[in-house]
Amino acid sequence: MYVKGKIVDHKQVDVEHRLIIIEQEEIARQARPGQFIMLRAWERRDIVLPRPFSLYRILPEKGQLQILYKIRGKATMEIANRKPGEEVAIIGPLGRGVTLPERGNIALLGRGIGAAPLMAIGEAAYSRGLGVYTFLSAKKKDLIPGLNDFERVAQKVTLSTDDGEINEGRLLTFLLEDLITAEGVEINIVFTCGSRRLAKGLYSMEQKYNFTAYVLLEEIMACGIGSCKGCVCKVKNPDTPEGFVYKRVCQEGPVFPVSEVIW
Amino acid sequence: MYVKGKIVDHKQVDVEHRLIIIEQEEIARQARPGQFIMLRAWERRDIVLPRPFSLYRILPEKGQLQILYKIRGKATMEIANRKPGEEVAIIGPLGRGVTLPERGNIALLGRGIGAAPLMAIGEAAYSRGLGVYTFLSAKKKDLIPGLNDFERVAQKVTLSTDDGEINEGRLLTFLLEDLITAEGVEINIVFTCGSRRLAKGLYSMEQKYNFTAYVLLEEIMACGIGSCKGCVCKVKNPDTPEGFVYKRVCQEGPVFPVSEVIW
Amino acid sequence: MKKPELSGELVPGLILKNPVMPASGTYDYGEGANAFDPSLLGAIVTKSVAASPRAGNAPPRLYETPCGLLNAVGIPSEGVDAFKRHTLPGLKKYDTALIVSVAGETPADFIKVIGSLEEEEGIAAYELNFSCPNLGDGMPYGTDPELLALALKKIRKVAARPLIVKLSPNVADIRLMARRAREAGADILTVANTLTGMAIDIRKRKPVLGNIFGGLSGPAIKPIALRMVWEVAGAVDIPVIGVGGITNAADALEFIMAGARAVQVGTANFANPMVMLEIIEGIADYLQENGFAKVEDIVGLARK
Amino acid sequence: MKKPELSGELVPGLILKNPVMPASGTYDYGEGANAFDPSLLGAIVTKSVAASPRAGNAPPRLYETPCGLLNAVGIPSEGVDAFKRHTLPGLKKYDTALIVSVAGETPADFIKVIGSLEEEEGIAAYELNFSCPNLGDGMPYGTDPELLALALKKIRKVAARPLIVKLSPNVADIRLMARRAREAGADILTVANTLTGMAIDIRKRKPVLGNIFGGLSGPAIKPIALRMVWEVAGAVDIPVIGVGGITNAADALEFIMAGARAVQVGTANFANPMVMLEIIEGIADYLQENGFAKVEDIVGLARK
Ligand SMILES: Cc1cc2nc3c(=O)[nH]c(=O)nc-3n(C[C@H](O)[C@H](O)[C@H](O)COP(=O)(O)OP(=O)(O)OC[C@H]3O[C@@H](n4cnc5c(N)ncnc54)[C@H](O)[C@@H]3O)c2cc1C
Ligand SMILES: Cc1cc2nc3c(=O)[nH]c(=O)nc-3n(C[C@H](O)[C@H](O)[C@H](O)COP(=O)(O)OP(=O)(O)OC[C@H]3O[C@@H](n4cnc5c(N)ncnc54)[C@H](O)[C@@H]3O)c2cc1C
Ligand SMILES: Cc1cc2nc3c(=O)[nH]c(=O)nc-3n(C[C@H](O)[C@H](O)[C@H](O)COP(=O)(O)O)c2cc1C
Ligand SMILES: Cc1cc2nc3c(=O)[nH]c(=O)nc-3n(C[C@H](O)[C@H](O)[C@H](O)COP(=O)(O)O)c2cc1C
Ligand code: FES
Ligand code: FES
Repeated sequence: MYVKGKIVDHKQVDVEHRLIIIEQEEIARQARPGQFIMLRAWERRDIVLPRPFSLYRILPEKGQLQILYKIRGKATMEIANRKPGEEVAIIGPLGRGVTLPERGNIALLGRGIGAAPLMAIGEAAYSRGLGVYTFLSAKKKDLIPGLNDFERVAQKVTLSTDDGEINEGRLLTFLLEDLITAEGVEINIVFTCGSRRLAKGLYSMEQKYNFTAYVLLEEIMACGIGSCKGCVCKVKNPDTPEGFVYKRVCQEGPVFPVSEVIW
Repeated sequence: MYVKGKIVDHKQVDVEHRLIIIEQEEIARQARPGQFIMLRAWERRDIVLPRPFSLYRILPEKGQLQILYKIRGKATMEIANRKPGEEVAIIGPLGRGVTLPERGNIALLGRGIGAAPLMAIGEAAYSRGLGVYTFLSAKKKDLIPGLNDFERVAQKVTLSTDDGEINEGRLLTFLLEDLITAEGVEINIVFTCGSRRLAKGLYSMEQKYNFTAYVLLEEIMACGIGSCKGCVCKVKNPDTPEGFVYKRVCQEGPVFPVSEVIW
Repeated sequence: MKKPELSGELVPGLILKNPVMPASGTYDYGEGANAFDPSLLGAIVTKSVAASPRAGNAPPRLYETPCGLLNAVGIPSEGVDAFKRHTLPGLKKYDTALIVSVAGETPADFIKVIGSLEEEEGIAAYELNFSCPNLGDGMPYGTDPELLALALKKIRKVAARPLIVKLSPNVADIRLMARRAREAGADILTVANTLTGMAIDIRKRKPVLGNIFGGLSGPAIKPIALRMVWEVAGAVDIPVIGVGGITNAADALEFIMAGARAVQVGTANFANPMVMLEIIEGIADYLQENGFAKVEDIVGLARK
Repeated sequence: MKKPELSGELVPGLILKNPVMPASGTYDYGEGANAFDPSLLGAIVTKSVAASPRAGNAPPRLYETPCGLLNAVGIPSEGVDAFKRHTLPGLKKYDTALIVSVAGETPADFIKVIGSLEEEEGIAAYELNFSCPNLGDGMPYGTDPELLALALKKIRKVAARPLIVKLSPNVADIRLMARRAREAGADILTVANTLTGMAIDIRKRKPVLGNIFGGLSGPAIKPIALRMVWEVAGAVDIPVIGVGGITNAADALEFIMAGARAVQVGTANFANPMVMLEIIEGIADYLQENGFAKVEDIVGLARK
């Protein structure tokens, strides 16, 4: 779907992150957690591609989408300049999104802005009555975005900061291990985003702790709808001579079982 | 000189024109009427060249420059978005500017935004005690920019609008002719800008009415300082086999005697 | 005034509803993501089909440059057999000309694909992609006029349908390529493909693309592609389809006035999935406002 | 840490203070408009000098495209005699290497200019501009490897000073051009010049430029120029100077990591007359922050 959306709010969350709230009823109605949109919010022709952003929160009743983003380069800088009332162009909702279990507990492991898609997943899990255990890390505490929102839907939010202030900067996978072993919480599904290291760490834990882990991948995207074949990742496939196939993150993803991804 | 300037005021003059006031002491001190600046007021890389703008008013006491401009394309659109307090980059003052007579009367003939450089000339002539006779034309009355300013420095301001409302849309050269013949005003020097037709018309009047006419030319410019050799116009030169030479509008101009220009 | 006529016959049997079609590899049909009905297009052009399945290049495959896009997708393809089984049936249902783009490294590859497609109905023409810069270091069919002619003569023998030859811009004189292609049997020329480029990540200190080199597309290359269309339209008497950096109707009109009978739109589809319809409309408006009865009337207008 | 070393010897006798110099035709010295002291540059490169006075092309000569600039200036020149009399003395007073760019349509043109300049002191090298696309339809010295080699061998005989050959990007395989140029006596290669392009004014229905075609420069062409530098640096063992679309230190570092020993900046000077100094500083900062002692240490780093 290619539509316009109206910015209804736009605020700084911390020095690095901003939250933009866009009114777009159709997408808000159709979108599922784990999906993303392609956004264009500029006229300048030197930026030729729209940019992919995860849905941080999906609010069908209000007809609103929330995007949590980090200013990285020219496109995110342009987005940061847009004011409430202005329009943006959106392609979406895109990608497959996640499938949640009927019952049980899920864990969310997010590094930095990788927290963005996890919020929508956590919120959906919460309203389904699942237990949501959230683990977030960043360089320092005030760079962990969305803390308030996660605290609302999570059973427990565990943090770790590289400066060592919180949890001695330990890797989130170890903190998850603590939760399972020390606190005896059974986790059925894990979602992670924002760090290759976390995803790899989860892969080696799956067997031992009997959960399935999914990673939300990022690749540079041109179309977001499967046309350009640009956003591929390597996925294991024993049926091919090479032992892998390329899958499009925008179409077959962005959610992949960590056990299938070749890094 | 390559310097920064600060926007101190920016306002809409009419539906097509805006006036931007820039604080830039050094240029305000050095600049002479008829000169121009190259302006850059954007970061986007799709606009690779700065843009030339005449000095509409030069205010050395205030350390300010005034630019009157028309929104035409992407660069002027970007300029229009800049707010007071923001900085712009300026190369200038550029070009040779005009030489005013010691005494007597001058006429200014401007079509549309061609009025812009004429104001600085009129103002300088006025403070030197010359008689300034101004003729301005446009599609309709509310598209004639700077009327108040011209009325302040001019002996007389004569208008003409294409819709026929004022002076039946007559060409400004005929109105100048009226002034000279019917009103008996002697004109020593004429400056014109904004219409090839006016400049050509003046050429054929020079002999008869014993004035010298100068035109302020426009050409697309890259450097503004004579380096790129891009902004040339054809100027008569009997010493060359071709009968003309190319002169750089930015360096040898932008002011040329109408009798020397080959159109 | 009467509505201007947008349709035209490029060559006998190939009628375009209007002069706007997607550039191969930049637009998909049927996966449900269409922003509009593809039947509204002048033609449908498929992603290039190869003889056998191909995985394509290792990622990263995309990188944005100022006003441009580098892609090193590398022509991944399901192969012609799967194309016939899975993709072609879906494409046939649209009510507009279907152009199948064919890629290969050798003449035999092209012959295999076309030989296999000739038995299918509902295909209007083939577009031959000799110019992919991402296919390693094979023979330069796309940049050597004699090799191109040789390949084309062989392919011509198996193809009853019109052959559109898509020329590479990575040559010194595209007029030579065009003339030899025409002599060797091309019915139509598409001008041009991407220009080979690259980018380096100075933080990682290595090329950005998995394949090192990629093809540059988008507004950055428009002046070059337009010049080549101008040159080719002056060098041969067969129809030219212009492509390279077209982002709006004004861009498309430049190509048509340079001599193109139709245009393709690639990179611009990504930022604005409706852009092809907007261009069709913009061309119609231009014709109407300027009193032209049909597209044909402005083809090559800037040359006169 | 010690300040990194920016200077380097390109070939015996040609020492650059730093790896940044203006691209021919885009920067003037001495007309009083200098934003900074030209002695701070790695070298001074003149506008191309022709054998006899040339008026250049009819206007319009410039047109801005997305991220690019089309120019059809056409090498206006005062001619070598006037250059020696009026311009050269002013250039000699700067304390940096002086490279005189030479343009011509035939080998004889080059020989006349260089023959006349050899008797002058204070010139460090010649840059031969074979690649100007604005000089009408003469012999394609700039795009045919054999013609280039032939011309170069003749010119080599009269030139004692280092010869820098500026290659045209309007070729199918720039490595061929580079190899033949090296064999024929080039000491250094500048890669590349502008790509030939054009634009059409759809309101006037004719080409924008007086010359119809022009050379495309600026950020739009950077990926293409960078790819060519990468190719040439891998094909020959003589120094390469990279040019095309460089707008900031990061761009310059890409060219150096691709294998360029120095870079030239053209179009970017227009929007920001201080840009070359900013690039010199940016390169120094990069070296220092990343623990490199000298520019040489990062030349070709992305190839390893
Ligand atoms: C499925 C998906 C979901 C994402 N969700 C979020 C999110 O919720 N919040 C958020 O802040 N960021 C998200 N991103 C990343 C976001 O798209 C990039 O930060 C953004 O595109 C950067 O653009 P830029 O012009 O500001 O930076 P640039 O200067 O262009 O590039 C900075 C970096 O951003 C990445 N990038 C650039 N262009 C693209 C592109 N077309 N597609 C993908 N990545 C690109 C590259 O890694 C590049 O090195 C997501 C990316 C993907 C693929
Ligand atoms: C010496 C001189 C003085 C000028 N003074 C004024 C002035 O006081 N007020 C005013 O409104 N305008 C003035 N102009 C014209 C002004 O420079 C153009 O309107 C402006 O560059 C348009 O830029 P754009 O991106 O908005 O339009 P674009 O969409 O780029 O182009 C619109 C038109 O503007 C002209 N133009 C584009 N680029 C340039 C360039 N680099 N140099 C010159 N012309 C260009 C072309 O004719 C083009 O067709 C002056 C031009 C010159 C040469
Ligand atoms: C992601 C991508 C994939 C492409 N795939 C193909 C292809 O399979 N076959 C082909 O002939 N051209 C392919 N091209 C080239 C385009 O068809 C077109 O020639 C080129 O992009 C220039 O047009 P543009 O500037 O409008 O994008 C591809 C281009 C892009 C950007
Ligand atoms: C206005 C202009 C004039 C130029 N004149 C010359 C010239 O006289 N000789 C030459 O070798 N190159 C000339 N060039 C090409 C530049 O030297 C340079 O190779 C090209 O512009 C690419 O670099 P850039 O993208 O940094 O501008 C000229 C370029 C421009 C824009
Ligand atoms: S972004 Fe185009 S296929 Fe995924
Ligand atoms: S604008 Fe460069 S010489 Fe005049």
